[in-house]
Amino acid sequence: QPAERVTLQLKWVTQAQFAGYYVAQARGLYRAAGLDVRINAGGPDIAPPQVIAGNRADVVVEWMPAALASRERGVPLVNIAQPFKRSGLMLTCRAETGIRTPADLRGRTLGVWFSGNEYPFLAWMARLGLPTNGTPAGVRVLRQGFNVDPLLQRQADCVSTMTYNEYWQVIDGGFTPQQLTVFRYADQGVATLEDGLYVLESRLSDPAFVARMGRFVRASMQGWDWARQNPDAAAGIVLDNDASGAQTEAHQRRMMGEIAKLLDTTGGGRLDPADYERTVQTLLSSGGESPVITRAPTGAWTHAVVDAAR
Amino acid sequence: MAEPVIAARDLSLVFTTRDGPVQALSQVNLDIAPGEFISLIGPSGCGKTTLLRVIADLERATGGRIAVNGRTPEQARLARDYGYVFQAPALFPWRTILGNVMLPLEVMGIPRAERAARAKAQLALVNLAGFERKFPWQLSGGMQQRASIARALAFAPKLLLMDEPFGALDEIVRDHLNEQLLKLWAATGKTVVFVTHSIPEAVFLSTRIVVMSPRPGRITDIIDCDLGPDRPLEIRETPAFLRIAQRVREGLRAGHSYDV
Amino acid sequence: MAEPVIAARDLSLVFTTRDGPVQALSQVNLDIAPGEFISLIGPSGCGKTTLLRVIADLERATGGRIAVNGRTPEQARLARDYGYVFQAPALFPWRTILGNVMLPLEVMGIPRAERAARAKAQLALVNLAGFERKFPWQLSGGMQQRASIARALAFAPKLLLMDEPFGALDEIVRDHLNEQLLKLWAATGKTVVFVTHSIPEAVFLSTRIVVMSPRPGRITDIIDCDLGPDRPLEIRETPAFLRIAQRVREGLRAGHSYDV
Amino acid sequence: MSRAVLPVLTVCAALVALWYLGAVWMNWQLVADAQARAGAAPDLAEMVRLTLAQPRPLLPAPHQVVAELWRSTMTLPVTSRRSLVHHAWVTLSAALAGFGMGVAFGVALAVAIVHIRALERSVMPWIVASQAVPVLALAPIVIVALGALGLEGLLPKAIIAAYLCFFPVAIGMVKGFRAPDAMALDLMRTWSASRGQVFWTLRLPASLPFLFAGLKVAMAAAVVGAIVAELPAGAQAGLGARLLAGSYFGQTLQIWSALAMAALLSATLVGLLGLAERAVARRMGPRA
Amino acid sequence: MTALLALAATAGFAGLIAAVHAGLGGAALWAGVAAAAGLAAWLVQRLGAAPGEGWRGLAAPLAFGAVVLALWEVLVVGLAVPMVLLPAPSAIGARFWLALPLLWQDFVQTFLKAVLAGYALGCGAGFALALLADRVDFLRRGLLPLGSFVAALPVVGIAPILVMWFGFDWQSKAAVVVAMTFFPMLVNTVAGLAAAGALERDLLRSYAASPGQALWLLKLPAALPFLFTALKVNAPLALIGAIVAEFFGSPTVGMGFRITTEAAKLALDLVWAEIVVAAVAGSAFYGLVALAERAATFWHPSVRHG
Ligand SMILES: Nc1ncnc2c1ncn2[C@@H]1O[C@H](COP(=O)(O)OP(=O)(O)OP(=O)(O)O)[C@@H](O)[C@H]1O
Ligand SMILES: Nc1ncnc2c1ncn2[C@@H]1O[C@H](COP(=O)(O)OP(=O)(O)OP(=O)(O)O)[C@@H](O)[C@H]1O
Ligand SMILES: Cc1ncc(C[n+]2csc(CCO)c2C)c(N)n1
Ligand SMILES: [Mg+2]
Ligand SMILES: [Mg+2]
Repeated sequence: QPAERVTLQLKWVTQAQFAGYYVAQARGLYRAAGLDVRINAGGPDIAPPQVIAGNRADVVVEWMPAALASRERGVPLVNIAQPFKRSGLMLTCRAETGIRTPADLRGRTLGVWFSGNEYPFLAWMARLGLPTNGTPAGVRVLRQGFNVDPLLQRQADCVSTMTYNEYWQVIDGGFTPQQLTVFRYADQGVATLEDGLYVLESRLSDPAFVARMGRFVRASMQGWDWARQNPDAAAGIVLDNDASGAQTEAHQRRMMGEIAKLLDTTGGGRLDPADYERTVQTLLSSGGESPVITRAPTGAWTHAVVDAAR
Repeated sequence: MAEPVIAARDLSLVFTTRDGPVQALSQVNLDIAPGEFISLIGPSGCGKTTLLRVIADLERATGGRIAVNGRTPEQARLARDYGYVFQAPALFPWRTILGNVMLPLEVMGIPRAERAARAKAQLALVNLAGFERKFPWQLSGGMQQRASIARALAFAPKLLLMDEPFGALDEIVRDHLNEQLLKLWAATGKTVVFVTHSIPEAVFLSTRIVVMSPRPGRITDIIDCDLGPDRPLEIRETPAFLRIAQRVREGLRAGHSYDV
Repeated sequence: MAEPVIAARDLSLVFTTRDGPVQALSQVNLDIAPGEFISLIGPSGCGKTTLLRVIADLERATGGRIAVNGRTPEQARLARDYGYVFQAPALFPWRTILGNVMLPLEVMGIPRAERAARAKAQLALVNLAGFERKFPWQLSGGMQQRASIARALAFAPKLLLMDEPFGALDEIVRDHLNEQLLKLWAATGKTVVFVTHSIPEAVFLSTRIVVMSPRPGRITDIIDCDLGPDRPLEIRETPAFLRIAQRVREGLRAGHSYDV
Repeated sequence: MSRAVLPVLTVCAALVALWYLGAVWMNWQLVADAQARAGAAPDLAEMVRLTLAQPRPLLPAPHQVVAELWRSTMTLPVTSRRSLVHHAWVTLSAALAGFGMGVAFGVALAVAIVHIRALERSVMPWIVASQAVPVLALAPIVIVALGALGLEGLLPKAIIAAYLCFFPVAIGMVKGFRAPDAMALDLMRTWSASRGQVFWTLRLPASLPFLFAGLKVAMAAAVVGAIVAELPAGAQAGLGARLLAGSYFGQTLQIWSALAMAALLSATLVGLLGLAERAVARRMGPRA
Repeated sequence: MTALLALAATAGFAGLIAAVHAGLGGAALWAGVAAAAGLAAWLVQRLGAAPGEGWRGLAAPLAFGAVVLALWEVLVVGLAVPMVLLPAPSAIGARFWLALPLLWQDFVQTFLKAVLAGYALGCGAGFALALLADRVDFLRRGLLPLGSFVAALPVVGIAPILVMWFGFDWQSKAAVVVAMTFFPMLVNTVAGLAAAGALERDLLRSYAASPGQALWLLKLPAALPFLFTALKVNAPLALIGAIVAEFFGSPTVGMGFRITTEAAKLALDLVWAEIVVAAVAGSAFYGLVALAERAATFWHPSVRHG
């Protein structure tokens, strides 16, 4: 029986953030499940919902805010699995600026990732009562590029970082953890769900597709489980798949270690509806000029696939 | 008189420009018989070039009628009835002298072997044998002008239209080419329409001289030039020659205004 | 004889080009007294322009000596000793005719009010009154050339260098300007060095005619032209005139080769 | 030729000297901060040495860039994904494909415009407007849209490169095809030459200088286009991917070496076009 | 006749658009598109071939643009292309209208601040260095070959570096614009200053004119056509440069900022509205420079003869 084709679109460039999928691929877990999986790397300019709408992928890795936004824009994505339980997003500040608590942020310059990733930040600021429109009583916001340069070059007091990536670039830039103040969005109660697996709603009416996705999710979660237990080997597999040849082994090992802390492989990737509700509430309370979603979505997740995977 | 090669009736041409219309030709009546050598002479801007261009179908008359070999100028042009020599040589810089002279033959689909032979013969006629492989800019102005004459002769048109072909040449070279042209004309019986600024040149070459005057461009005089077919250079010092020259000069002066 | 305006001794000039050196002038010896009208005549490429440019310090001689008003050509140029009329009009297309004629006065720092008055007077002299506000391209070739002559006269230089100034003009206009130039020369006592291709023009205008020959460019004959200061156009039919013209023609023909 | 060598070398030397000064000046704060955090107080010479040897400088010193270039081209097998040669090749192939398509389209457009007057009036303003559209903004959309049509790999990148490089070619060739003067065109008319004959024997040869000027600009544009197209193509491989990855991981040296490689690539290609131009000019008369 | 044709084409497209919004599709759609497009091509051909000056000359490009928009609308709606791939012109128009204040803010930030400042500085610096190179032959021969080398550096490469150097606000975007516009101006000005004829130079030499006088009276006027070529090429270039530079870090306003962030949020209608602003601003900028060119180089043959 020939293997069935599945194309997976990642959210970002090849790195340990996606180790589970590369491991499942490299260790033949997909093949064993009767699947021929193609993994396409992403990048800062790649919007996975656009890719899936253009029929260039069967399933995508996406953050929930962007996935919900695409639902409102006519691309009805549905979450079929959620390997990442916790958010790795944080705001990292230079301690010498005197920032100790969220209240110290008033009047500071902050680097923020936009492109749909700004909503947790906006929700947080709304909760703190800090305007983000540049008034002196609030904070000054910069659209942060792909790296942490604004912090190293003192153009910003704080920048956005992921626990598993940019934070370590700050450390590599010559800072010790003691010289940094770190706010985790999870700790501030404004975390949103990150890397989940999404498919187009229309295809879920096809039982064969649901079954195929079930096998895909199960194999992927096995991959994640293996990666969590063998971080160094998993980092090696990621490096083997890096076409740009720009990643370093040390950085990927460290990243794999941090990623492992965000995972929840016990439920087979089952989404916790409470996490979902918290994400929606955070997004709806964020305000901003162009809200990412204007009303609570319906039908944005399903357990049908994880159930089929058992 | 045989059927005229060129027959113009009340020919007129108005250029429309931004500043308003410019009357370049007005009420031109002219018959040219086969084998004639006609010179057009007149002050700058009187419409000599324009008249030649109308004959060649490079400009469309806005009034009157004109026939070339009994047909419209366009039909005559498509039938390749005439050869045209412009005031400047207009050689293509990326072609050798031979290549330039062969160009009309190429356009007209004449077989390759014949092309080269005919072009070489014409180059010899204008004293350019040995310069076939040179490029135009390797020749002096006079030589370039001669090459352009060879090019116009290459496909042996029965009618030659020449617009101040010898304007840029010094007196000695000019005399020489005048003699050559006269010989060619006598030998082949071509019809020639020739524009010039030089009175002696016009008198030396022509069977008839057409004097034009500007604003609007019209024919003021047509002077017969019956010096016979055999004209050595020395004829220019004879009283008959000087008399005709004087008549042309007077005709010219009459139509002249210094502000042109 | 007063101190010569131009004194050339064994003057020579070699251009170094890619194909090797080109001897443009060789062993030129020439004295020009104040108030003389000297014509340079000779076949194309014999070095007439080059000689004029050496006098004007637009080219540096590679051998021999030359003095202009007893100084080096450079000193003479910096002292604005001469006016130069080029073969082409070289008018600036972004300036009106008046603006073009005022250009040298502007460069030489003459007050604004005086500039316009002097330029207008010169334009009147060459029959261009009424065309002050036109741009060069709105004028015919002949009018442009006259404007460039007015420009050279505007700052009243004592020495005029003119390189085929009347080459592009028709016979009538040319005759007219020849007369004007002769009048101006007689009235102001300027020294003129004049290049031409036309033998009658050279004889009509000059006190002396310098005949040159190419390869290498050298002076082959200097012909006195003692027709007196008063020269109506009709003088061109007199035997004295024709005799000088014949001498020039022979001198020219001697140095001529057809392949130039 | 040799007359140009000394001035170019001098200006190069001046630029390199300026660059070193700039490197010291721009990296000073970085080093000073790091030293202060470490509690050290180095002397001037040590400071300068450190500013020129930063692993992640604000502005790397020239020798650092050269060393990085050397390391990533010469010390690795060219097939390795870490070899800059490999990435240069990926970019080069897309750039050349795009260049070919863009030049073909630009020339065809110019031919059509020269022969159909209505086309110039109606289409030309839109072509100008099209060049004011930021390609980088459209690149991701183009790549996805083309992907939806089943086109992927080299082709989308080449199309973006072609989009950037057809414009200078088209503009130049319209000028070039109209370069023959009126007299030459009249001459062809007196022989009642066909449009095709006028094109092949007159317009085309007369347009060659414009063609080469346009080709050179287009070549540089094609390289830029290929690099731009690599950013959203998933940062897989190519100089664009290296730039992006370098930027993403704050690897200044990697950015600069990719940049230097890109400049080297374009300069070489443009130089080759210059040689071709000379060869053609020599065939068309050795004056040039 | 032309008016009739225009009427017919307009009616045809209006009907077609109404039909597709009502759910027309399949073979009928293609037949309608083919008929309307044929009619429109004929119309554009007629308009383009008719002589026209000034405003009348705009009829052809406007008609062509309208036809492209209409076809776009019909095909996108008729084939039900998802908005995230390509929004319909009607959707873009509606969003444009709603987002007008936002678009204006972005326009001020990107165009009025970064583009204009960078354009003026870049063109000015290129011009100044060209003047210097014209006086110092050594510089000219040394700079020009390097110029083509540096001009080959991709903007996308230098933009992150300049953001790193000049900060997040419009200054770093202006720096990118300077880098992009500098070399075209330098190269063109150097060529332009060399364009004055030898005869004209000799004329001024015969007047013993100073170098300054020669520059002001001859070389600069003669260089104007070249200067304007650079100014025209640089106009759209400057805009693209500023927008692209914003992709690499910016404050939370600007055309490039909006395009990337909204594209990631799949608000493609807003992205396209921003692209429309860019295309219109770029074309208008180009048009203004072209008008100035016509006025300043009225004497040049290419302008004189239309
Ligand atoms: N394309 C044109 N547009 C407008 N006016 C023109 C055009 N061509 C010629 N003219 C005008 O028509 C008149 C006749 O010009 P034409 O070239 O026939 O003169 P010509 O007798 O050949 O003069 P020349 O001896 O200077 O060559 C002139 O007044 C000229 O300005
Ligand atoms: N810049 C130059 N470089 C090399 N050779 C030159 C240069 N200028 C002139 N010559 C050569 O010097 C010789 C004399 O040229 P010149 O221009 O003085 O001739 P001329 O007598 O004025 O001719 P014409 O009657 O054609 O104007 C010619 O053989 C010419 O080819
Ligand atoms: C333009 C752009 N910048 C930053 C992010 C944020 N982000 C999401 S996943 C990821 C990788 C983690 O290291 C990062 C940085 C983004 N999505 N798009
Ligand atoms: Mg004429
Ligand atoms: Mg000369």
